[in-house]
Amino acid sequence: MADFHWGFFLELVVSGVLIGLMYSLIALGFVLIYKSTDAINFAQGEFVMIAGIIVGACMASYGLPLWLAIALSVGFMVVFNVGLERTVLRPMIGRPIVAIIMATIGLAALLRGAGPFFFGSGTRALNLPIDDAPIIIGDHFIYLNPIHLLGAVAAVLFLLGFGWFFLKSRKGVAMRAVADSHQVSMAMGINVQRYFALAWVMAGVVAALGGVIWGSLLGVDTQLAVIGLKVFPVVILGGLDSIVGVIVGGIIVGVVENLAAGYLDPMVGGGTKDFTPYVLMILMLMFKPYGLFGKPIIERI
Amino acid sequence: MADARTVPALLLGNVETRPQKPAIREKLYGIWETWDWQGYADNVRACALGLRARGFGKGDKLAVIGDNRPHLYWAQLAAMCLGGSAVPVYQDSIARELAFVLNHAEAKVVVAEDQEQADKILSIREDMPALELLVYSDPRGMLDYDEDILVAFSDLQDEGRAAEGDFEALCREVAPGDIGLICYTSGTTGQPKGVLLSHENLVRTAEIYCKAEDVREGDDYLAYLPMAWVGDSLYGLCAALMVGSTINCPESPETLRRDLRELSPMGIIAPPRMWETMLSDILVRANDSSALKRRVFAYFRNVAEQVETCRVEDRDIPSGLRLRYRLGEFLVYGPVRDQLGFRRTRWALTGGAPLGPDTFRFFRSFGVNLKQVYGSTEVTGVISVQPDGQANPDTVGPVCDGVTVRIADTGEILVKSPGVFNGYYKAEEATQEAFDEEGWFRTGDAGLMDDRGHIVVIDRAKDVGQLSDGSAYAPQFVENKLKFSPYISEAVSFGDKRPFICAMIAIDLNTVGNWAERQALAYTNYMDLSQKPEIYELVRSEIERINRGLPEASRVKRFLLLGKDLDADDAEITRTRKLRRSFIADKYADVIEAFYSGGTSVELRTAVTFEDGREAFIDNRMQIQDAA
Amino acid sequence: MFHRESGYYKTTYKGDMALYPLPVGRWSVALIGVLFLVIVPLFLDPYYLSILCLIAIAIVGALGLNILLGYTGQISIGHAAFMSVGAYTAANLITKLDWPFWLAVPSGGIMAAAIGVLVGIPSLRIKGLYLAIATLAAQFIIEWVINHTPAISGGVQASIEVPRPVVFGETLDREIELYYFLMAFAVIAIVATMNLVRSRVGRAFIAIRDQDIAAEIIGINVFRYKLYAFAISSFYAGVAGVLYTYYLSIANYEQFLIVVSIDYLAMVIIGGLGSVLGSVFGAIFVTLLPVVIRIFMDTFGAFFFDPVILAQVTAQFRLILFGALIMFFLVVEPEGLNRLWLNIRNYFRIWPFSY
Amino acid sequence: MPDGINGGPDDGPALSVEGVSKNFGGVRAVAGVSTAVRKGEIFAIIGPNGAGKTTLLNMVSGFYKPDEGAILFRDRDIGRLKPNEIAELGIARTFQNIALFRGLTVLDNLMLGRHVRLKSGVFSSLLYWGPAQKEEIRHRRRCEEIIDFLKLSDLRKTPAGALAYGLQKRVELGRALASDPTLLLLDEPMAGMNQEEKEDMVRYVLDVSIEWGTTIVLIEHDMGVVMDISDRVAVLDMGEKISEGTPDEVRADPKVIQAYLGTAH
Amino acid sequence: MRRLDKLLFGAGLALAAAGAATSAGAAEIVIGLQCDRTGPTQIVGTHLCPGYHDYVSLVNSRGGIEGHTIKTIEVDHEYKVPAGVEAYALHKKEGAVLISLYGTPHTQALTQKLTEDKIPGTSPGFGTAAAANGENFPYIFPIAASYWSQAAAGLEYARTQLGGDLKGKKIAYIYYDNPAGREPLPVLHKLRDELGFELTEFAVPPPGIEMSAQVLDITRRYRADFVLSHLFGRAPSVSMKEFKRAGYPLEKVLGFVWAASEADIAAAGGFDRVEGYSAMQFAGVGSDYPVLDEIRAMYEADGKDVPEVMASTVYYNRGVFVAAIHLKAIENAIKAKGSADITGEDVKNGFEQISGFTLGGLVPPLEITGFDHEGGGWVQVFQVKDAKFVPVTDWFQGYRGAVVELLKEDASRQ
Repeated sequence: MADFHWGFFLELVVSGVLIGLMYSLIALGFVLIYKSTDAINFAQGEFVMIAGIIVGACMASYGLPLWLAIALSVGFMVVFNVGLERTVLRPMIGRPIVAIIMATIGLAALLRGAGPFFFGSGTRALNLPIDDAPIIIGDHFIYLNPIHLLGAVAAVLFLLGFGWFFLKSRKGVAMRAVADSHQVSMAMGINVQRYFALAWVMAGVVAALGGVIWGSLLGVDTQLAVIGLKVFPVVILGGLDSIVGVIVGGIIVGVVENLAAGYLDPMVGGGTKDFTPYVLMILMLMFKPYGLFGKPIIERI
Repeated sequence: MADARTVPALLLGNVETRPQKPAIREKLYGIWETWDWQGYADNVRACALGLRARGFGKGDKLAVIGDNRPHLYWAQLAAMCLGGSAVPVYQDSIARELAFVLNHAEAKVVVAEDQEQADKILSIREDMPALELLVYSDPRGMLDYDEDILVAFSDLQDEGRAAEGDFEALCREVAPGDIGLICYTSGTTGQPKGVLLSHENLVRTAEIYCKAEDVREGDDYLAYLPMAWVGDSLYGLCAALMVGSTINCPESPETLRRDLRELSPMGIIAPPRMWETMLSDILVRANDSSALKRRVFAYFRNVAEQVETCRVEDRDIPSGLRLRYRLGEFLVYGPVRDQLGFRRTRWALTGGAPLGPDTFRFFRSFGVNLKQVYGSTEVTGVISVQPDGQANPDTVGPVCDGVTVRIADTGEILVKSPGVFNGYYKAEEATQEAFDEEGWFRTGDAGLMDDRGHIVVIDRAKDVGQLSDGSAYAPQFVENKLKFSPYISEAVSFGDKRPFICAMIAIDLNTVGNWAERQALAYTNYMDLSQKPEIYELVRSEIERINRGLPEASRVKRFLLLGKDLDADDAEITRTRKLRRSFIADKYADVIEAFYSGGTSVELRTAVTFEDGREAFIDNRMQIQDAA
Repeated sequence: MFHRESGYYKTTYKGDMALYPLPVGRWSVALIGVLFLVIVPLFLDPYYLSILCLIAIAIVGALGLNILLGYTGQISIGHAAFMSVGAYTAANLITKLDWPFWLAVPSGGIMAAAIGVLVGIPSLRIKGLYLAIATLAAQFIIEWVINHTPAISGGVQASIEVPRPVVFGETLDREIELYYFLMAFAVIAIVATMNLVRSRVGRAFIAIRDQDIAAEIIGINVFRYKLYAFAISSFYAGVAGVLYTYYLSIANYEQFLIVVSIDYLAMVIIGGLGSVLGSVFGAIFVTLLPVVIRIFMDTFGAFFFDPVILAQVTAQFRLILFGALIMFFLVVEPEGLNRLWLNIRNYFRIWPFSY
Repeated sequence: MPDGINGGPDDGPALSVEGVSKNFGGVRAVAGVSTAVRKGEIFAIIGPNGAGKTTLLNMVSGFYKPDEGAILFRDRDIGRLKPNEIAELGIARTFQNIALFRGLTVLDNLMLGRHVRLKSGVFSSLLYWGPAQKEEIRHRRRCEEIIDFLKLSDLRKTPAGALAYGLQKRVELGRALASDPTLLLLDEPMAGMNQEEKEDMVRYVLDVSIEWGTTIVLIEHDMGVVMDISDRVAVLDMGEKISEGTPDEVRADPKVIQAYLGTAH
Repeated sequence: MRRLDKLLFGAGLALAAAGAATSAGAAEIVIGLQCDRTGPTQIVGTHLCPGYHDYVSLVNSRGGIEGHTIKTIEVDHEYKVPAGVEAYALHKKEGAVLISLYGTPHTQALTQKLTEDKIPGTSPGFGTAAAANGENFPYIFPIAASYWSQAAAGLEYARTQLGGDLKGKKIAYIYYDNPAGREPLPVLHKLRDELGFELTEFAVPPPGIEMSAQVLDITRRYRADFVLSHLFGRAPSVSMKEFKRAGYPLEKVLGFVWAASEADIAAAGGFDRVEGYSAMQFAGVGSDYPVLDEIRAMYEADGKDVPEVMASTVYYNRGVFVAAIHLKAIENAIKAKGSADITGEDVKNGFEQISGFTLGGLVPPLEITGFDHEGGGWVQVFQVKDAKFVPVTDWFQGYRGAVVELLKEDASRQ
């Protein structure tokens, strides 16, 4: 701490914000599902992984262009998630949340086996047409990582898009109604199950995009799934059912991680980076369980 | 030691010889609460001394009403120990019947099981000048009753425990000839009659019974038959006192089947109806199970049947069959017996009415040692019991040791035994009629002795009539054959002085309902179901099948399906489910008329009595059909 | 067809409330007891014993998780972390203070219970997903703390070697000795759990699971009982951790990572939530699953796959099957293997009928 | 009807509510209600839907904390106590929508109702044999008495969730009784029942009152039942108490008639 | 219930099938192979194990060792310790005379059992560094450079890259924040004190998918002269990209042995993107070794395609390397015993006679002795150049004296 450099601090914060927005992108899929169907998806990381693997496999093994690979991956995720919703999640409507959590944990294991089973176990590169060279702004030592920038921009666009969707579009408004009360929506003549399926489809699309962006950062194989663990601090800090919360939560996690690694690690001599968001999260759970932007649940007899 | 030929003496004997052995149990609060003989006697003592303090003495009558409960047994014994008589009455009697019996018996004390029974007694209190004390055993709901004659059983016992008195001495004062029990027979004609049974009757008959049947010390007996029935006193209360077996009172009538299964008594006595219900229950359940289970059941049922046939015909069982039967014992018979509650059952008796041969054979083939017993209230319940190995559905077995039987020229069965009663209470004339000039008791049953010396009961002697062509007609014989059909619950036949036999039939709602469900036949209630053409067709085919096994003269030619089962509350049958023929003949005069006038339907106005005593009339047009 | 229940009436509540009120139950238990205490160890190869040892440990852990998840309805994704707490506590006590097993095992459990209570505190305010995530965080935090505290972890390697347990002066170093050692704990855990769930505390747990508001209104201090559940569950986990430590002769936090928590969740779910027997089934099933798949693929795999990739396919196939089974049981048979067992038992119990 | 017993000498109220209010996000569910329930009486609270009846009951049983006012039970303000502490004091209740522990048997539901009367802790539960077992047996007996009382004996080992609606309501009453309460709160005990079931339930409620002298507060919509069995009735409307008295008095109160016909306001 | 009828029938069939699945008795020499084809480190197992199998097949196809075939029993343990213990018990039951371990926790968990059962186990490039001391760990054979030796060699390489002297230089050590990652610290600290360079440690917590802060710190605040990168799993590829994006010359980054495989390079975007990145290896990298040609020839002789995994030479070659050392030890054991009836103890002795077995350069010049179970701690540095791995050094040891000192110190502490 002795030598504090503002430049270094700013760099940590800026890169934290960008990374955090990329986390938000992953968390978005999770929130979309929770918001509309009350289901908890512990396999969000695996969705990202499988989508990334498909893009990687299409490009590496079949030589398809990037856009086609992405389209195929999105298509697969849509089909897969619709099927998943039909066969697994629909029969579990009304069951305790614990059951759904466990089912998606099982799904995660299945996907981790199925990914390499069908697409090969090797690691593949997923290169986006972007230069690796840093963008250095002015003489303030601020440097921007192009892929982070791209990821962050994509995340923001997506988040804005979904924000608009929920607030303005008819389908989005209907989905919010579904989220508020399944019974009431059914009474209003909304086809609840169709909206459930739609939510899973949207989560699949988000996962596919997440897979491309994170896959280009990490390469694609089953390890890509670990990104899913970042979801929880993000959504808990932001609030489980809030799109704004996802952005804010993501930024908090990204910045806190970076600051912890930059300032805390040298003091305690250990990797506090992944650990601090969880501590923060626990504190949040203790004092404001529904997050910064989440709605509390009111209990009735 | 008191004279061993009194019930109190038996009680004291048990206290002496097996004070710690279980005497009586009650399924109460979820477990079988047990009293040993010491505790049993202490309860009787407390009750007796309490009654005595309240002025109950020699010759007084104590009535008990309720389901089988230890308290009610103790009350009966207490009355007997004081030299009084116990008068058990049917717990489901309606107030009117009750008033007659209690008044006739001049009951000084009534011990009621609970609020329901106490209410009944209180509602007819005005009609019972002799009633001095109404004891209730279950205090539930009795808190705000302030009638002066009411006392809680436990309070009475407390009074007894506080009172001075030498219980043993009181017991010793009881003489064998004292009347200990008055059983009201639910006469098939007229009002019930009080059968006076002395201590000697009870004790000696119990002795005879325990010799004839394998009742052992420590056996469990399930006391579920009405206490007012002489059998409950004899096979239950007195037999237990005689050999030291244990009486077990079920939790409630609704839980009877479960309690039976839990207890698995070593010996069981059940009326034919119960065996038939059990059988149809087994068959329905077997039929409803999975294909594999169904096949296994059917296969081994067949095996059992073959084995039973060999046994009946006294042939050797082929070793292959024997082996399969053993396997069946493991796979089917054992489990079925366990399901019914007969795992420990050594013997089972049926009596009171004939049991269908199919039912009889079924249980025997499945390893239930089912046998027939024959008796009547007037002989304290026992005339003959089929010994092990001599069971068959057509006879009621050889006469018990100590009992003598003679067939009168009229075909009536006559009996002499230590159990023969001391007359009907306050009915000199009837008493006279019950004995012939040589002092034989006239059972009123027509019967004969087969070549092995087994009694065969045909019918009530007075019911045996003639068709107009002169051939003999035994209505009950015909009705029993009909009742052996699983679809028929009750049958009433007509034919005396008529050209042919006709029958009114009550279908069995369970089996017929089941059948209807399988045929996808929708119905709303008993009445609706009974008048369906499909059901008529079903019953007709049953009758035709039965007819084929009957001599020409005994075949049923026309029949009608009743819109309701016969009911004791409507006075059509007695509480022991015997037909009250003359009543029925009056009530259904129109039907009989239609039967013989060739009508194809009849307007039937039926008076029905609801459980709460209200009456109503139901009008229905009933069909009459011919059976070939 | 073996089942007999008529004629075994109860004259006391004690008899009615016995664990095995019917002789057929008592005989079955006795038979299983003889099988696993006498016959199995005498005739089985140490390899199979080692599998049974792992199962015995897994049973203890799974029972603990079932008390929390199955009986109290509180999810925990940090079960393995509590095991590591037990493991390191015991390892430190054994190596530094030379404690014998009969002190070390409960101490590990107690320390884990203490940490478990700490983790359970948020359960007052949060449930369901939030609690799941909180326990997930606990898993990471406990991992981190052990990993970064040499005083606990015993140095950079974060592993502490411990000597084999000594019972009555005998060092248990043969597989069969360890088998008995571990089986004893499994049996104690099973019996204790059965006792727990049939008495006051266990009933309160179930009440909280079924209707937490009603539970509170009939007088159950919901918060306190949730903490009890966390404490008991973690105690079991801690004991399981100590047993692992003894069995492997080493405490190492890498054997208690989140995947192990998920294995335990799978055991409890596949076995049957809220069922003691289910935990046993689940522990057996999840431990045996890879073994069985391996045997199956060794035997039949060559028919379906090129031998060159067989090993690879086997491994992935196992993961797929594992995940698919969890989902299958949750969707189709939420009551798990225990329900299957009950169906089988009932099939014979009501034999030859169907009701 | 057992007027004689319940109309006995009044030695202080069993429960008194003093100026209690409760708001939900600006909606005034209960507004300054005061009333007192006498020992041993059957006290009915009636009123149109949304009148605040259940909210009031929820405050007495501790599920909600009153915003203002005091709830006195045995001279003690229980308004701030937690539900389980209130249950320990001897207040039991049933729920409008059945809240049985569906997976547990009838007997276990009753044993749970008795939870506050048992003492076993974690350790004795794990050990079981010994004090815990003795205690279980002792209290099982009491629960069996209630089972017998409510005529549930052939259902004691049936899972509560498998019972018919009317029986579930009866079991819930049993669960409340199992704690030997001195004050019993019944939230629409007869809702959704057919006539026969209602009659049974009325019988049981009266029997409880007679046999054990339990003070009973009930919310009920069936006016016939309320007027038949209650000693006194309080009428709530829009969160306020508009009338209180014997059934006859209340029936004659013009304010009550207005509230029910909806002509006022 | 009808469903149940079928179920019972099915269960019967399954039991019958299980009964049929008994293993045939073996006259061969059995080796237990623990793999990790699933789980967090599957990238290793999926490549290393095929290499192992291929070399064994090669030897078997030539008539085995002294005429005895080798049978390997592979068990995938998903990087779970209980599964590893179960695998060991199975191998022991099947009569394995040698166990190929995988995973540091597994090695630690099994060390005592191996010693008790007198079965040697190998932990090439992982596990406890102190286990290189054969006097202390008689049945554990790292057979390749331990983490200590790797750290020492890494510093040696850094010295050559930084102009021959480390004094005053800033060395950054970026490591996976787990026991294996921390294992080299004693050597680094010891040499820092001895050589006088500056050392800063940067922990990357598992799974290490994001380390921009650490890399920023190294490159822009600490401004390291040289970076030693000891990462696992997904982290190495992330580190390569981060260093590249931070504009740090990859030539100044040296990975430990688990930080540079073809898969890592692929994950980082491919060889063309990480030009200059170098890493230590304990087995030769690339396809250019005679033994690999022989394996390819074996496949071609069978009329089969050469498997894809062979392209991933870092791990595949390690599989070949491990198998080769194993079979060499067995060969030594058989020769010494004069028969194939060898025990684990014989194989242990066989290991301790290995010397000068280089397999055409794929294997370093190991010299395994009763004391030195890592055979000298040899590494070779390979660098990404022109889109492939190119050796930039010969096999070398670094500061061997310091490592041996530490080994002895550790032994005296026990």
